[in-house]
Amino acid sequence: MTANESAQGPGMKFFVAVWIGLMCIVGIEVIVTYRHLPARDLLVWLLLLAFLEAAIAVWYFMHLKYERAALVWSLLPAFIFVVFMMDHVWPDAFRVATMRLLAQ
Amino acid sequence: MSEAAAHPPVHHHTAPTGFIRKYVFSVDHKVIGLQYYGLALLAVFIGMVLSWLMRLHLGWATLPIPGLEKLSPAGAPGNVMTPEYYLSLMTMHGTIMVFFVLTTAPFAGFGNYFLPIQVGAADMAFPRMNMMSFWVTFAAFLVLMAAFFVPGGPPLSGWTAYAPLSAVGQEAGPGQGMGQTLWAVSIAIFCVGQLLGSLNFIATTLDLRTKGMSLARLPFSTWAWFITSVIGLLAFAVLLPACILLFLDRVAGTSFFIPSGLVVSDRMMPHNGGSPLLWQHLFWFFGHPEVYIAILPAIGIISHILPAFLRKPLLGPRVLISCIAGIGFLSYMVWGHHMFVSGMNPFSALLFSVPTLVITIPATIATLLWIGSVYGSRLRFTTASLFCLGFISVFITGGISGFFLAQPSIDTYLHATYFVVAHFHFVMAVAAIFGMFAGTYFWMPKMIGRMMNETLGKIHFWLTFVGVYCIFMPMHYLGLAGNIRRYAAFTDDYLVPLIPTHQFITIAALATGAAQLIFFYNLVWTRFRGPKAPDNPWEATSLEWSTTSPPPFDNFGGRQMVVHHDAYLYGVEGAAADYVMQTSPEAVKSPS
Amino acid sequence: MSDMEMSAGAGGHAGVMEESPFAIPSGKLAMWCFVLSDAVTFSAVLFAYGYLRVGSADWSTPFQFVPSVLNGLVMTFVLLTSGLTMLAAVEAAKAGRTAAGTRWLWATCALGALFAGMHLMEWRHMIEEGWRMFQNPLGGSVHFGAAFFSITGLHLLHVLGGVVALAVIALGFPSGKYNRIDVEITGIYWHFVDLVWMFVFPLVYLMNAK
Amino acid sequence: MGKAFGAVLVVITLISTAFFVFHGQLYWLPEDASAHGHGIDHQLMETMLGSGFLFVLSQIVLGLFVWQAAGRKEGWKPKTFPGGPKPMVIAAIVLVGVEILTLSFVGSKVWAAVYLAPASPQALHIDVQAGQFAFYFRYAGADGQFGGLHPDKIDEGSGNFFGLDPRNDVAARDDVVVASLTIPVNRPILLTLHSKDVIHSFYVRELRIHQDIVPGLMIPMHFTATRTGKFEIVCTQLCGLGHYQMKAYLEVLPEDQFDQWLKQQEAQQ
Repeated sequence: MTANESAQGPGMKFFVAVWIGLMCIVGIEVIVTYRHLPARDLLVWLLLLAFLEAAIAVWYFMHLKYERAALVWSLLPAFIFVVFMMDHVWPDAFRVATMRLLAQ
Repeated sequence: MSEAAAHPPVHHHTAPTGFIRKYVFSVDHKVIGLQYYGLALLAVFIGMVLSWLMRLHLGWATLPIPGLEKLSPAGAPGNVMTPEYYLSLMTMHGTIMVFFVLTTAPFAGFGNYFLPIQVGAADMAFPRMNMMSFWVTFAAFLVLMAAFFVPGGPPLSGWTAYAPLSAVGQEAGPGQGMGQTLWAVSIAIFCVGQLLGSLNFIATTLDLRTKGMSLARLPFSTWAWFITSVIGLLAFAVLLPACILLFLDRVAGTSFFIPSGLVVSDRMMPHNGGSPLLWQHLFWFFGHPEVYIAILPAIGIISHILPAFLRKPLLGPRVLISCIAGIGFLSYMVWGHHMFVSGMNPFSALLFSVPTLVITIPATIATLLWIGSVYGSRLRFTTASLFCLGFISVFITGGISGFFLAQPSIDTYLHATYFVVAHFHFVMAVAAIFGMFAGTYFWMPKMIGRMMNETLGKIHFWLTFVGVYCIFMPMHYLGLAGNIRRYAAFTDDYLVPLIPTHQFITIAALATGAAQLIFFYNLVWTRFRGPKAPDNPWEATSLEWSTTSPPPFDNFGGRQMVVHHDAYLYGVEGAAADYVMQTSPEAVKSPS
Repeated sequence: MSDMEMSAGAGGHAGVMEESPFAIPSGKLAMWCFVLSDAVTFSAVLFAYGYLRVGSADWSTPFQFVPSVLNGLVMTFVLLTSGLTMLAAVEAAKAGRTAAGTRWLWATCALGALFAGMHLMEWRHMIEEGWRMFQNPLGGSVHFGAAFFSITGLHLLHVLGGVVALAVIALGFPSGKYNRIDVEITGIYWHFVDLVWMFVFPLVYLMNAK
Repeated sequence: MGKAFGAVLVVITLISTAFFVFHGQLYWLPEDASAHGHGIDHQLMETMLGSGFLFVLSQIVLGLFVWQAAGRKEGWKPKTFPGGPKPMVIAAIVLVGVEILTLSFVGSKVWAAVYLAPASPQALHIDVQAGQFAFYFRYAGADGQFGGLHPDKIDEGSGNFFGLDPRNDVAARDDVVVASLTIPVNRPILLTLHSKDVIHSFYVRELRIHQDIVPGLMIPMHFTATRTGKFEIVCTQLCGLGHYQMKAYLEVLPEDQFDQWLKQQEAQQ
């Protein structure tokens, strides 16, 4: 795939539609926030929406959709892997809460 | 119009003439490579001198070291080193060696010089960015050196700068004031430099390969540098914010790494609710990949050099490359093994120990491939090949002790003892340095156009090889005896009997260090007196040997190289010589 | 290291050079790599924020809908819109409509500056309320200020950098000093800044809404 | 040159190994004094044998091949290793794979026994505070209650190392604070470790216990001493200029002598 193909994107109309979609997701995020869910549920919701939003942005706004699959398969797994590994800090984060030295 | 046409990848800038543009702010990757190499030489010399001072102090704690008072009146009153100054020197030794030697020489130095040549490019993808990456790194070095001369002296919290010792400021001791701040700044700057470098390496490897240089035909060294840059891209990206947060804790009064209610030297700290373990996680998330950033280029370099002297290809080149990549991949899953007894959740310890042990598999495969390649060869014994063999030996020795430290249960006893010091010096420091030496003796003819003195080289090798075993092997025994590292002196009842061993190590260290002076002399002698080097002194096959020594400004004198073969066609049947250059059109069936 | 395995085997024999496995200009590849690395940087900071929040019993959630969340909402709107104008610039540049492309670049630049301005206003407002990196006027965990100012500050730096970059490109684009690929590359960066905000807004603003 | 390398390598290997085999008292772990220690020692021994074998084997084979490679005449036709890379890969995966599997299975058990098993309810609870550059130990006293900690009240001068508040805090009044740890033999001990300033570490070679003391955390650590004696507690986590001097003694006494000792201490408070 070369520039010629990636040059003929879907055109602005489509991007405007995507943009509206993104704004809607942000709207949903705010609505969810004021449902006053417990923090954990809220976090889950917001993260899901944020990742959806980010995915759309990467896919269309950053034109990843119009690049070679090789690029997608190089960047995304690397990032997902790193974030997955970073999650190994949580057990200690909770330790801070449960084993806190009772000092004032 | 195609993208390639829109952005011609080969940079047709003409050779600069002025001294500044030619040798100082040069965009030529070869000059930058030499600059990195020079920086590493300077750094390694400083780091080595520091280790001499440390070893002297460990052997004879009250021994006056002439002139030390000049360097630091407070740190060495009457030329006798104070414990805190010992820690400062140790911290600087670690930081300088890990960042400015082990990362700079095998990766940035040789990588900058040879990666573009080995892929057949005229220069890096982004020459200006390349220049920037060096000067940023150099700035980082200057900032770190400045720590020697600020009040309080250099930081004393080790190269890992564990918070809160590194975060609470000078209450925690001299050097924890200005010195530690400079440390954080220096490392943050260093990260930026390495990120720029990594971007350049990746783009160059993927985009600037000359015709016929498919990824499968890249030399091992190029593969290693490429994989290392990918690791660096993700690892330094974590250290950078970590250093920024540490900096904020120190100057902006935040408490990222500082918990509530600390009383340091009878003063209540204003900080609140931070977590020291958070620093350790951020640091080691970078820190473990960093170990591989140091060692993988060395692995690539010796894998590149060995065939030229074995006169036959290595066993299973694809397997070897997969091993390098596999090690790089695993390096992100194991950082917790530095934190087994750190107060980390004990479940995580089990989780981290398994991939740590698994790393030994690709490492073992690589080692066996090297050993198996030596079998049935008629080895040409040059200094370069000797250092390659030495590398294999120390890599095995250092790797083996990994078996112990990878297990939380055994680490319970061995953690923070000299066993650990022995382990990482063998597998990371000495191995990477051997790779650097091998590269130097192998490539210096190409880099400065003169042959190095083989006799001096061989003397250097023997003294170094035996020397490092005399220094680091006994540290295993000390570790088993429970000898704690990072002690300025040994006053505990059970440590006192071990002091003679430390004195032996000190003597070995001084001798081995002295042997390095032969190397420095050899370099200088070669630069000015060495005999002119032919274009291909080792009868090697890869692209750097298809050009003049040293290569012209655009590497191949305006020629666009075309590659026809794999990188290591040695001992080829029915070929004109016993080897076939990558660029030779001669049609041969590659030996399996 | 999935990247290498993917790209291995790629590369035909056309032209004087091997084709890049991704078939994109080096500049674009480098920007993608930078985006990857910068994404990791932001993740690290956000993880630190989460880590400290999990470990703090007395976390304070001070943001009222008016002004803070609403303000954040408007800022989000501005930034997303700037993303749209950036796309317009890229499209125009690709189609060779230089003048239009330049206009859109300036529009993006302006929106970016507006975002930064609003952000600084908000900072001022919070600082007046007594928020500091080391101080919490509500008496809760001090990490709120630290997390808020460092995360949004890091993002703000990226925005300002982007605004400058956009201005430079917009100045050089008509004269042909920069071509459409440079515009695209700037676009990738700008959208990334946008994308980071898509996490900062929910995690830093909404998660701390009263 | 090559023969020399082969020879030197073998010599180095043999000498290095000799020190591991004939280590004597100096270069080896002290005799284990804890209930869980034998597991660790056993694990260490297993690893020592397995990896020692690999070490000697690989070094000597390398030396041998290099030695052979040196003796060959001009025009020698290189031979490839029989079977090429496959045997290498298989050998590595099988040999090392088996070793690490067994090691991690057995090792995990040992680790779990020390760090994941809960302390026995009868365990004698001792509170430990580390600071630059000393350890202090606290026994609950007659009421079996520890007084609360008040960092702001910490005052080395008046000997209030823990920051106790006996005036307002009844539980704190009979707390026994000492500078060296004394414990009864064969009785489970539960330590709660905390630090007043930076990270320290609690390491007793004979007891095979090692735990960093992280400021802000209260980290439990339990063990049972199986023989009487006087051991050294040392700090293994770089904690500042006095790091190398930071130590305390641990004395393991017979039950009766311990009770006696504790009574004396309580009387002195």
